[in-house]
Order: sequence, then C-alpha cells, then structure tokens
Amino acid sequence: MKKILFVPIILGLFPILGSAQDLDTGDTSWMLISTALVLFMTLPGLSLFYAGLVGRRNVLSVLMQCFSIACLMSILWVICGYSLAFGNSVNGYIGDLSLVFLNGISFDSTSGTIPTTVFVMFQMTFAIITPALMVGAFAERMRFSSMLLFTSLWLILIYAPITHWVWGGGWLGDLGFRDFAGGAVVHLTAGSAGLIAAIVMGNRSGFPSNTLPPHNLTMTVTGACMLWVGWFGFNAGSAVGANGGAGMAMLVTHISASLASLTWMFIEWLKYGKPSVLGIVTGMVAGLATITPASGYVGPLGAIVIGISAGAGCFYATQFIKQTLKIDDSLDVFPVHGIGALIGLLLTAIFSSAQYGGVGLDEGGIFSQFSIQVFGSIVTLVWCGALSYILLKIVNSIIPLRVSEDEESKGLDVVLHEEAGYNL
Amino acid sequence: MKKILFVPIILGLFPILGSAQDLDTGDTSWMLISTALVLFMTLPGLSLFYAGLVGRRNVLSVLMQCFSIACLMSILWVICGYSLAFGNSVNGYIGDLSLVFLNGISFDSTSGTIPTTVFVMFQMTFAIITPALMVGAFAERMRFSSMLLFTSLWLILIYAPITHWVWGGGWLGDLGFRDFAGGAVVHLTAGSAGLIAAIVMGNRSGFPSNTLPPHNLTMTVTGACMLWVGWFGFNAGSAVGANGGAGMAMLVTHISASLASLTWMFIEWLKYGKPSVLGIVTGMVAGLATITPASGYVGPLGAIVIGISAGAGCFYATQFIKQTLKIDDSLDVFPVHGIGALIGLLLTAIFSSAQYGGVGLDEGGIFSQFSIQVFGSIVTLVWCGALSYILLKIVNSIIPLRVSEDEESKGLDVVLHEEAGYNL
Amino acid sequence: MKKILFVPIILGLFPILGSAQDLDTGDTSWMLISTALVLFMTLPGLSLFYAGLVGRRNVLSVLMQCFSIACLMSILWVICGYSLAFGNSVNGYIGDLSLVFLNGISFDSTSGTIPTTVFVMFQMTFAIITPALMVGAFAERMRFSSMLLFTSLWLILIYAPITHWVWGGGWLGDLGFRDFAGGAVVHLTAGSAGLIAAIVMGNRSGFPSNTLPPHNLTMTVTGACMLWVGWFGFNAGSAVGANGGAGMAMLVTHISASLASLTWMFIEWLKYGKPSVLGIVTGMVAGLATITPASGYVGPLGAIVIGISAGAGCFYATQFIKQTLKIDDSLDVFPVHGIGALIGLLLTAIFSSAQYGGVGLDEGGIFSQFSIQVFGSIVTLVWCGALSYILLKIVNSIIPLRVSEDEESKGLDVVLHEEAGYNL
Amino acid sequence: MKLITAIVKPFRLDDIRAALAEVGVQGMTISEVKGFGRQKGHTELYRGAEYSVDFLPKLKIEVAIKDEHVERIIEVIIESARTGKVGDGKIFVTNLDEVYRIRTGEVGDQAI
Amino acid sequence: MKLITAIVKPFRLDDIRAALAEVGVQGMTISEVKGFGRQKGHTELYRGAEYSVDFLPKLKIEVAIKDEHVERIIEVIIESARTGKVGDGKIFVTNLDEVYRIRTGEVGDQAI
Amino acid sequence: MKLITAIVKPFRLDDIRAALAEVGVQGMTISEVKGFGRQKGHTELYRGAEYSVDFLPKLKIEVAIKDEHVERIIEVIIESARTGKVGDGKIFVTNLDEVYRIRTGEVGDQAI
Ligand SMILES: Nc1ncnc2c1ncn2[C@@H]1O[C@H](COP(=O)(O)OP(=O)(O)O)[C@@H](O)[C@H]1O
Ligand SMILES: Nc1ncnc2c1ncn2[C@@H]1O[C@H](COP(=O)(O)OP(=O)(O)O)[C@@H](O)[C@H]1O
Ligand SMILES: Nc1ncnc2c1ncn2[C@@H]1O[C@H](COP(=O)(O)OP(=O)(O)O)[C@@H](O)[C@H]1O
Repeated sequence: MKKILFVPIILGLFPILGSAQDLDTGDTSWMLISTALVLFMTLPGLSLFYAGLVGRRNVLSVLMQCFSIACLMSILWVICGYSLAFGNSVNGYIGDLSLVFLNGISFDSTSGTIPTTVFVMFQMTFAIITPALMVGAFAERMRFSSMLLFTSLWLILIYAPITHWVWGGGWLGDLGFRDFAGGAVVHLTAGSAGLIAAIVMGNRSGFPSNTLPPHNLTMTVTGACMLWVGWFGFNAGSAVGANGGAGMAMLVTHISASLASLTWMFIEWLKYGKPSVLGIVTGMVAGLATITPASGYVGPLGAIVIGISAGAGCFYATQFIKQTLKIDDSLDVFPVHGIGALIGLLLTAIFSSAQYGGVGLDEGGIFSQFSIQVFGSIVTLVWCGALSYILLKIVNSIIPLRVSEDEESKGLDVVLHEEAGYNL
Repeated sequence: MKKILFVPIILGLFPILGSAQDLDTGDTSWMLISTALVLFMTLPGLSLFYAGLVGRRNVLSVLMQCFSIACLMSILWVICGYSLAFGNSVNGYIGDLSLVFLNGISFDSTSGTIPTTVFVMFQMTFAIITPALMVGAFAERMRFSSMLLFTSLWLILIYAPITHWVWGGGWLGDLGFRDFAGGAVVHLTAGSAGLIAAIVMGNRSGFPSNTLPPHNLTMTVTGACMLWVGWFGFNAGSAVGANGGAGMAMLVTHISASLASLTWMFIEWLKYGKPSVLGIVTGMVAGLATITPASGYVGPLGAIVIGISAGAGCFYATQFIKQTLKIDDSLDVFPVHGIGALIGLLLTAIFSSAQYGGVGLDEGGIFSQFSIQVFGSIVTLVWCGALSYILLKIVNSIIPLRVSEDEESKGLDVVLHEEAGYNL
Repeated sequence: MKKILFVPIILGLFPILGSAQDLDTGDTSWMLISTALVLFMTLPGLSLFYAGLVGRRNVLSVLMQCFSIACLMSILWVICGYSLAFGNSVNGYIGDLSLVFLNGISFDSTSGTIPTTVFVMFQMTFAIITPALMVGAFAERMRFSSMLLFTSLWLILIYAPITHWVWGGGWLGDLGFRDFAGGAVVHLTAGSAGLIAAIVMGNRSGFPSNTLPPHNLTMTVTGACMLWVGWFGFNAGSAVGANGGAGMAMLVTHISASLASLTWMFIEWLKYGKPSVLGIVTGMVAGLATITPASGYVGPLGAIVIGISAGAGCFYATQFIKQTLKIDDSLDVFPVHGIGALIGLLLTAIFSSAQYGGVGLDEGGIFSQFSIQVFGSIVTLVWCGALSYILLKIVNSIIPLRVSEDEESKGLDVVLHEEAGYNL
Repeated sequence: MKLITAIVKPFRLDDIRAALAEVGVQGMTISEVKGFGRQKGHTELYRGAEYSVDFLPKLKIEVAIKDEHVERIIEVIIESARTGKVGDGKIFVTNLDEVYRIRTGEVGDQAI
Repeated sequence: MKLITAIVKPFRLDDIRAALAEVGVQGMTISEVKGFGRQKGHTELYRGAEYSVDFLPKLKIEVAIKDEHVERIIEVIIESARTGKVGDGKIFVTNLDEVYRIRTGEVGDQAI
Repeated sequence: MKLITAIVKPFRLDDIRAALAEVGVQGMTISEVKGFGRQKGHTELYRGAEYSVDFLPKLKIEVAIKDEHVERIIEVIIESARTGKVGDGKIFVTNLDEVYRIRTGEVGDQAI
C-alpha cells in the first residue's frame, strides 16, 4: 500500500526508466480522466469562481488571465518545465535538461503503470493551476502583459524547482517531507506569492470600503462546484493509479470539503447572524486546499479534524488579512490557500499516524515528521516569497505591474481587451 | 452477466467481506469517475437547473440549499447513514451500527472488485442528490434552518432505511424488487416527499397566475446538460464496474433521455403551437428519471418505450398537478421525478424480459415481477409520504418551515443570506 | 503500437465479430468516460460557446437547436445511422442495414476490448456534435422546423456515408486516408456544410456593420473551456483504449490547443493592439479542430507546428470570409473548423512520419500520404458541399429555411419558442 | 397636458396598471430605478467585506394625460400603490408643452 | 430651453442618432424603458404556466435643446423613428428652467 | 418645487449622495442611462467585427426640492460631480406642478 502511495516520488526519480513496469489500462484510464479533471478545475472552474467575484467591468480580464496562463504554462512545461521538475536530479536541487521539449518521450514510454505522456500531462495541469490561483490576489488591477511575464518566470524559477524538491526526486522528498497532492508545491506557493503580489502592487482603489461587490455570485458558486468535482482528479489522481489509495484520497478529500464548508457557514452564522453562499463555498475551497497535502496519508478521522481546522483557520485568517492587516489580496488567495496548506501540511504529520487511521509514519513518529513538515513549509515559504518579491520588482521595472488609476476605474475589460463581458 | 448486474445488492450484503475478490483497476477507475459524475449532477448540475427557474431574488437561496445539503448529507453519511444503509442487516429492515464513522474501512478494504472507500463515496453521492432533488418542491419559500433540519432527519429516517431494503441486503431486494439505479430509492422518495412538502407549506404567494417567471433559462439549460452527462455515472456507474452491463446502461439511459425530450417537445408543439427549450430539457430529466430503475435490466427496445412513456406521462402529470390540483410543487419535482420513477419501475417488469431484449426475469415472469414492482413502489410511497408528513409537522413546530410573507416578497437571498445574486 | 492506433478502422470492419477479443475493464472505463466527455462537448460546451456569441434575444434558440439536434441525432443513430456507418460494408460505400435498431447488439457483445454498446455510444456522440457545429453558421435566422429536417437528412445522407468511408471499413480508409478523430468526418463536413448554409440563407440583416454584439462572453468562455476538456475524450478517446496512443493523443491535443490560442492572441495583439478573450478561445477551438485528424499519428513536434499553423491559418481565414468575401457565417464555423481540418489533414501526412516523432508512414512516405490526404479532403468537400446545397434547396421548398425579417428583428426566442432567456 | 411620474414599489405594478386601465389610461412607460429615502436599505456581506446597499429597487411609471384627468389619476395611483409602509414613493406632476404620436404625427390630446 | 423626450422602438436608435447628429445635436441621453400601449405584448409559457408580457422594450431618448430648434428636431425624430406600425412611440416636450454643464459650470444655452 | 435632474459619471455617486445628504436632501431617485456627447466612446472588436460603442454609461439623479433650495443644491452637485474632464455631465432644472407622498397622501413641500 505504502509503496503505491509514494509512486509520485518514485516516478520522479526514474521517470523514463519506468518502462520496466507493465502498463495497466485501469490505472491509465484513471490518470487520463484525472488529467481532464484537473484541467477542468482551472478551465472553467477556477476561472468562473474568480470571475464572479470581481466587478462587472473586470470579468473578462480575469477569465483572460486564467485562460492565457493555462496556454502559456502548458507550452513552458513542454519546453523546459517538465524537465526541470522531473529530469534527472542534479544533486536533488533541480532536474537536468535531458527532457527538454519532452525529448525521448514516445508512444510507448511508461512511468510506473501509465504512459509517460499521461504523467507529463497530469503534472502539466498542476503547473497550470498553480499560477492561475495567484490571479485572485492581483485581480482588477494588474496589467495583462506584466502578468504574462511574471507568471512565466515564476513557473521556471519557483514552481519547477519546488516541484523537483518535493516530487521530482529532490532533497525535500528525500528528507521525508509529505505533500501528497500539492499543499506546499501548489497552494502554499500560490498563496504566498499572491500575498506578496498584493502587497507589492498595493490595494485596489476604493479598498477596503468601496471596492466593487461580487458581480455574479451564481458564477462563483458554479466555479466552486466544478473545483470540488475536479479536485477528485487532483487528490485521488495523485495516487497515480486506480487503487485503494485513490479511493481513500477521494473519501478524505470529500469529508474535508464538506466539513470545512459547514464550519465556515456556522461561524458566519454565529458571528454575523446569517449564513452566506459565498461563505460556504469559500469554506469548501479551504477544506480542499487543506486536505491536499494530507490526502494520500490520512484516514477519515484525519479528514474530520482537517476539515474543521480548515474552515475555522481560514475564516479567521481571511478576516485578519483583510480587516486587521488591510492587505488587499483581492479574492483572499493567501488566507484560503496559503493558510489552508500550512494547516494541512502540519496536520499531515499527526494524522498520517496509523493509530489515527493513516498510512503510518516512518520511524521517528509524529514529532520527527512534524519537524520535517515545519521545515519543508518554511523552505517553501522563504524561497517562494523572496523570489516572488524579486521577480515582481524586476518585472515592474520592465513593464509597470499595475494599470493606471484611470484605466482601473474604466475596467480592465475594455481598456486591455476591448471587449465587454455582457451586452444584456 | 446477470451476476454482474446484481452486484450492488450483493455488495450490500457483504460490504466488508468483499476483500475475497481482487481489486480491478478498470472497475475502480470507472467507479471513481462515476462518483465524480454523480457529485457533478448535484454540484453544479441540479443546482443550476433549479436556480435558473426561480426568481432573481431567490437564486442564491436555491444554490445555497443544494450546496449545504451536499455538505451536510455527506457528513451524516459518514457518521451513520452508510452504516444504516449498508451495515449488517437487522432482519432485513435496517443496517446495524457496525460501520458508524466508517469504522474498519481502510485503504485496502474492497467491495467486490473496487475499494470499499469508493463504494462508500459512490453511494454518498446518491444520498446527496436525493434530498437536493426536493429543493425544487419548496423553493422560494422555505426557511433555510428548517430545511437543514428536515433534510437531515429525512436522510436518516427515510432515505437510509429504504436504501437498505432495496440495495443494502434488505427485504425488498430479497423479494426480487428491481430498482437498478434508484427509481424508488432516489426519485420516488424525493418526488413524493417534495409533493408532501409543497402541500404542507402551501403555495407561493402569487401562485398560480403571478409567480416570478424563470429568471435565467440559460442557467437551467446548462444545468440540464450537466445532469445528462452526470447521469451516465448514476446509471452506468450502478453496474459497479466497467463492463457490458455498464455499457448497456449508458446506451438505454441515453436513448430514453433523447426520446423523452423529443416527446415532450412535440406534445408541446402540438398543444401550444411552439416547442420550448424548457420543455425539451424537462422531458430529458423525465426520461432520465424514468429509465433509472430499469437501466441495468432493459435493452434498446425497452428504452424506446420507456423514453416515450416518460415524455408523455410526465408532461401530463405536470399539467395535472399544477393546473388541476393547483398544488405549487414549485419546480415540478413530483410529476417529473415521482411519476417518472413509477412509470420506470413498472415498465422494468416488462422490459427486463429477455424476449424484449432485457436481462431476463426470474421464474414467475412478467406478471410476478410486475406485482413485486407495484408492491415495492407502494411501500416506498407510503413509508416516505407518511414519515415525510410527520417530519415536516415536527420541524414546523420547532422552526416555522416557511418565511414570512414579507420576507418572501423581499426574496430569500437578501433576507436569509444577506447577498445578491447579481450586481450587473 | 501502430495496431492499437488503427483500432477504430478495424472495429469498423468487424464491429460485431469483436467478441473474439476479451473485454478490458480499463479500456472500457476510458471509453465510457470518453463518451461522457464528448457528449459534454455539445451539451453544454458547444451550446454555451455559441449561445454567448449571439444576441440576447436569440440565446435560447441556439441552445434549443443544439439540444434538439443532440436528441434527434441520437435516435436516428439508433434507428439506422450506426448501421449505415458501421454495418457490413457494401462495396466500401455504405454500411448495410444489418444493425438497424442496433439489432443483435446485446449486453455481452464486444468490439475490440470494449462492449459494443460503448462503441455505439461513443460514435453517437460524434454524430451529435457534427451537425451541432453547423448551428454556428446559420444562427440567429434559421427556422427551427427546417433546421430539424435539414440536419436529419444531413446525418443520413452525408455524415453516415463519409463516416463509413473513413472509419467504417469503407474505401477511403482502405486507401490509407488518415483521419484519427474526425478532421474530415466531423470538422470538414460541418464547416463546409455550414458555409453553404450561410450562403444559401443569406446574411443576417445588419451584417456586416450592424449585427448584435456577443451578448455574454463569459458564457462563451465557459463553453470554450468545456470544449477543451471534452476534446480529450474526442481525441484520446479515439484510441479506443487506455493506452500509450491515448496518452500521446491527449498530449498533442493539448499542445496544439495551447499554441493555437497563443498564436491567435499574439496576432490580434500585433494587428489590433489588444489581445481579446474571444480571440484566445477561438484560437483554442482552431487548435483543437486542426489537431483532430492528426492526434493519433503525430508527436509533440507535429503538435507544435500544427498548433501554430492552426492559430495563424484560421485567424486569417476568418478575416477573409467575413471581411473580403462578406459571407455571414455567423459564428465562423467554416474558417475555424473547415480550414482547421484541412490544415490538420494535410499536416498529418508530414508529421505522421517517424522522423518527426510520429507513428510512422506506410511505404510511399510523406508524398504518397500527402496525396491521399489531399484526395480524401477533396472527396469529402465535394460530396458534403454539393449534397448539402441540394438538401438545403429541397428543405427550403418544403419549409422556408429562414424566418421573416420581422421575426428576425423580434428575436427567435420569443417568436419560435415563446420564452425569454433572461428575466433579470 | 401633464406628465405624471410615480416612483413606486415594484411589486405594486400589476395593481397600478389594472387600476389605471380601469379609468381609461391606455398607455404608460415604466423603468427600473433605485431610490434613496426614509426607507432603510440593507447590508450585503462578502467574506467580511461590508457593502451597504442604500438604494432600493423602485419602479418609475410615467403617464401622459389630459389636464382634466390629473386629479382622478393621482387618486387612483395613490390608492393602488399604497401599502402604508415607509417607502411607498412619490408622485411628481409636470407640465407638458406638447405631445406627439410618432406613427401618425398627431399632436396634443389626440396623441396621448 | 426644452427637453425633448422620445419613447421609440429600440432598433431605430442608430437612425435617430444619425439624423439628430446631422441637424447639429451634439448630446443626448438614452435609457431602456418598457412601454404599455396599443401595441400588443406576447405570452411566455413555462411548463404550462402562462406569463403575459404586456410591457414591450422601448428606448427613451432625452435631448435638451434651444427653444428655436424644437420644431426641426421633433420633425427629425418623427421621420427617423417612424416605421408606420403601431407602437412607434411618443414625443413629449417639457420646458427646462435651466441647464448647467457640470465640467465648466456654464449655464443656459451654452451648457447644452 | 423643482425637479433637478443630473446626468453624471457613475463613480461619482457616493460623493454626490454624501454631499447632498449634508445639505439636507433626504431622498433621491437614480437610474442607469447611457450618454452621447463630446466624450468619446470606445470600440469593441469581436473576431474582426467592429462595434463602436458611442454611448457611455452615466447615472441620472433626480431630486425633487423646494424652490428656495435650487441654487444651493445645484452648487453642491456641480462641486461633488465634477472631475474637470469631458463627460462630467449636465444638470437640468424643471418645474414641478405638484408632488405627492403616496404613503400619507401629503402634498407639496411636505411631500418632498
Ligand atoms: N426628494 C426626492 N426626490 C426624488 N425622489 C425621491 C425624493 N424623496 C423620495 N424619493 C423617492 O421616493 C422613494 C420613497 O421615499 P421614502 O422616503 O423611502 O419613503 P416615503 O415615500 O414613504 O416617504 C425613494 O426611494 C426615492 O426613490
Ligand atoms: N399616455 C402615455 N404616457 C406615457 N407613455 C405612453 C403613453 N401612451 C403610450 N406611451 C408609450 O408609447 C409606446 C407606444 O404606444 P402605443 O400605444 O403602443 O403605440 P403608438 O405610439 O403607435 O400609439 C408605449 O409602449 C409607451 O411606452
Ligand atoms: N443636449 C443634451 N441633452 C441630453 N443629454 C445630454 C446633452 N448633452 C450631453 N448630455 C449628456 O451629458 C453627458 C456628458 O456630455 P458630454 O458632451 O460628453 O460632456 P460635458 O458634459 O463635459 O460637456 C452625455 O453623455 C449625455 O448623457
């Protein structure tokens, strides 16, 4: 069982040597569809989730950012991203360039029990959604061209190396760092980089009291539902096979999402007197982000604790960032994804333990695993935070990150894309 | 072949003894994705289907009801719903509490050829959509808190036992009652409980001549399409494997949906002079609900008859409930799901027959099977109808089921959730 | 490997003899879900993509056309379409009537490694989307009843035979014509018939300067994203199994879509000063349509060239048809699907070559294959174009193809369907 | 001729239209507006960000009528629009110099 | 100064604007309204529930002009808005006491 | 009594409302309109088809006030609505023959 759960890492180490194992059509089928599900999370899931939350005059700009990121990251992944993340490890720090342009990957290459092409695609969908998550942080004010430049550099310099460290046969994975489906790799990086971007770019004009209210919550709920469904591919797909690990990952993912939703809803209900649909779906995203690193390691009990912690932790984090720190992380990327991932990474140490229904821990037990999780999270935060800051400054000196105040007030749709979302 | 088709029932009897059989990755892959498809039916499928049909000021309340039901039913399923439905049978009436909190289900438990976790999840998505279907009946007037209470009790006292009787190794299944994917368990229960709720709560103010027209039919059509796609997971997934039974279930499901759509459309065209898009998609839902109990038992011929009967039968039932009985089942849950399920349950007896291309009948033939189908339907109707009535009365005495007239006219979105669907 | 890739053709030849091979649950699982994905492309994918692009007063008419086509084509496919396309070949020109009403196909029939029912369903979803694609060409002016009649005849007389020629064991396939997932069969036929329909029916009143602008681009982007996700089922599903061929098809499909999107976006950016979201998603559709015939034959290098060619070729074709020829192909079906398919069919000859990373060519090499591809494309164009023209003229003499000018100005939703899309 | 402009609660429309029809009014023009007044709005709360919605949905009804009908019609509108709760709205009366019917070119009282 | 308010069929807008521009009108304000009159509405039918839609979409065009232009502009609007079919709409003329241009504070004829 | 109708840039609303409240205005009615004037619109481009959008979103604010407040309120609106850039909008003043409050039936100055 455990062997299966660690497949991603093993694949990382020997991605092109996998041909030794036979292809399994059932596993392949599940990974093909998981890939489709994770793409579905970004297009249209996340895009709609975000687009509904901005003002009417910026709705297309958000859709455009998510969509163009999907296209651009895909190409970068083919060119060199995959190789940097999953090529032969150079001392555990980065993949070499042996797989540039997917060199040598053919119809019959396999990785574990699936075609290598499918593994490349599955991982690509992660490389798409991670920068797309950041869109929420700088929505309604970032210039389109600087965004393309920033996210491209970000993928190469931040996402690819961290992926290598954790899943690609790199040093963090070797250390025993547990991040099943991307708590650190995906959510913590996106969340922290988003926060930095929000700080560097400054608040939207009108923040906090006078920004545009969400222009279409039905769109946001639709996107949220798609995220939920797609997340099964994200987490259960990270088992890289149709097996008991995938089944349990799906179950704990679902439990966490449900409980985090309800937790957020009830806190809101108690605190403000009314439960809101935006609240419940935000709780859901928090629950999903939080269970992500743990999803292959924990059982139902872990999922219950993680779900409740996600709902409560991310709720208060959102309030804190917005109301106390007054940072305009437009759509709350850091408090939901960043804080969620942190909670999940730490709780993974505890609920991986067999005594709580998890897959079991290496010797050293909970405490040792907890230390590794803390260490891995800090490394991710520091590398991602610092480099993101530098990148933003560099990009800003080439093309201003932010549109002018006048452009912001006209709305990015017409100003940057010469289109209107609705002609109703 | 037949053996495969009855797997759900067998699973019900020995859910945790299944480990004897080997896990099949192909079957597991199909059940993982079927689970995702059935969740997709509720979130966002059904939610959008319903939300588009209500007035603009209630759109979020409908989305909120569906979403919160999904979360709450999931947790209840984990806590005790699954155990009551699929635990060891207590004299065929109810599952015992051995599986409470999914006790004993681990990474390597299997049920038939799939992980038990996946079977739990698949069944959970049914437990989600069934109460969500009822939302259509009391839309635009039910109080959110009473709805949460009512649906929770309903799941435990009505859904779980009936599921046990039919699929969980209970007495109705033992009797030979055929309900492949939930005609009685899902659609008849939801439909009849919806009707009772509509009657107990009374009509919306303005009904029949002056309620709000559907505020966004594009949303309704979108949801309908998602229901169709998701229903493949519902019906073909109920084969609990990727086999010929699943293939035929998908085919007959599709035929029935197509024909019922066209039947409804042409009746409308003849009767009112114009075919409407709301008509054709309602026909589709009718066709899907009607084929559901039959989907693993009948062949193409059965599907053709069932599809046409669904379109015509549910069309006239809708007219009858609304125009003759003047019951305000807001979104026609009973005439579409309840009547559809009844038609399907009865026709299953006929078209299961090998001579009509079905899987074949036990000795006793069509007549004997028909009697069982009638009996099972009545039992379901009586248990569900009577208990739903009592539950509604009890809940109403704790928290009024209905919002005040003033709140109803302001719209539930602002009154109950302090949000607006659109700020266009 | 190559054998696997040609499975569709082999299946075509012996669709009911397949029982010799054992059913594979992994392949079956993938084909079940691929079928769902291709249906998802039409409902709601394509429907939303198109519906967002028309004026508000015609939005339901577009949804209705797509939906009713889906239902009607499904039934025609069951009645005789499947038999004409995949029945025993009559001299390579057409299938015989042995499979009318799916005669003889039962629970345990297999085609290759999957149940025959699943193959029937998978192919049915292609027979659905092909006529649905044409809706874009005559949107906002065609009469609903004439559309039903035209598309029904079109399926029988144009789609079924061409499918037989290419995939059903017919003469074009025998000749070595390569059309993996439907460049000629689907996109070239729909594109060219659409163009003919647009010419025969004449331009919308107001064209070119004064037609309605797209009423809801968020809907169009949503639909586009669904098309992308669903297209994995279309192309990778055409491998008829969960294998290396499917994996590579998914990869090249994705690369082409990404690059075509970016290409279109950058051309627009250079030419008009601003990149638009409608541009990027149109590029995506072009990239997907163009890679379709090639998707099982080429490797990443081919995909890169095909993607760029698709973006540039279809962009300029769109401008040419609209601005130079002034033909009102309302939603640009021909320049995107027709031209895309042509580009793809021709480039297939080159990039199938093993030296460019493809599956390899038969002896005769690139030049010989290229000639076959040109020949096959011309045959398809001529048959489809000429017959479509005749059919349109015949239908027009029975029921006028076009609504009156007055009806056009009132909008088809109210005039033909007595409904309004939005009551916001 | 006078133009009567009434700002009313949206859900009163059906009654008002019926009442006006009864006294012979054959035409009117309505539009959706938002009103600020003594009636309180509500707050919307999105993830802790408060938006106070001060403007409430109202309907503006415009009716052009002959001078002699002014009183009767004001009365009818007040009766049919009133709920007695704050926010029932206002009626404004302005003078019309001239009215034309576009279709026929008719002017004055005949054009109404 | 006068305020000309025209209720017209929406699809006439382009022609009307062009015609007004030709006679020197440099500004106008439009809004979407719904009209009730001699022109019949339609019925919408949703699963057997009938909704009669009596109010038809119209466009309201408001133009402030100098007194001396009134006749010419009325003429132009009537010509460009007319289709000859019922429902072509109305024109109302009201007196304007004063007009201000916000940007400059200009008053009266210069402000138009 | 007078009716002040101001056509302004939408994003000035909050300031204008606040300014009006300060000088004691307790009610107003707003609606979304589109304006054509000296301020240029923009072009939208959809797959090579150009749509020129000449009408820009504006907000119409209507306030009924007592005669003696006219000057003060015009001043306040001009101040709070002005950005100094083209397109700031207009203010129209018309005479009101009568005002009624529907809830109470009050007439004239008390009804405002
Ligand atoms: N001075 C005013 N000018 C223009 N419209 C007004 C004015 N006062 C009130 N209104 C309109 O009338 C509506 C109702 O006014 P409100 O003060 O809430 O209640 P009431 O009509 O019962 O006094 C407001 O929402 C607004 O649209
Ligand atoms: N008395 C009226 N007051 C205000 N608006 C009116 C009045 N009569 C008609 N209208 C407006 O003019 C439009 C056209 O009127 P209608 O009677 O249908 O046709 P016609 O203008 O050809 O007489 C109506 O839809 C309505 O908006
Ligand atoms: N003659 C007019 N009649 C009615 N509305 C007008 C007129 N002129 C301008 N407007 C309105 O005022 C707005 C601003 O006018 P514009 O000419 O763009 O700038 P400015 O107010 O700075 O002169 C226009 O968008 C339009 O809504």
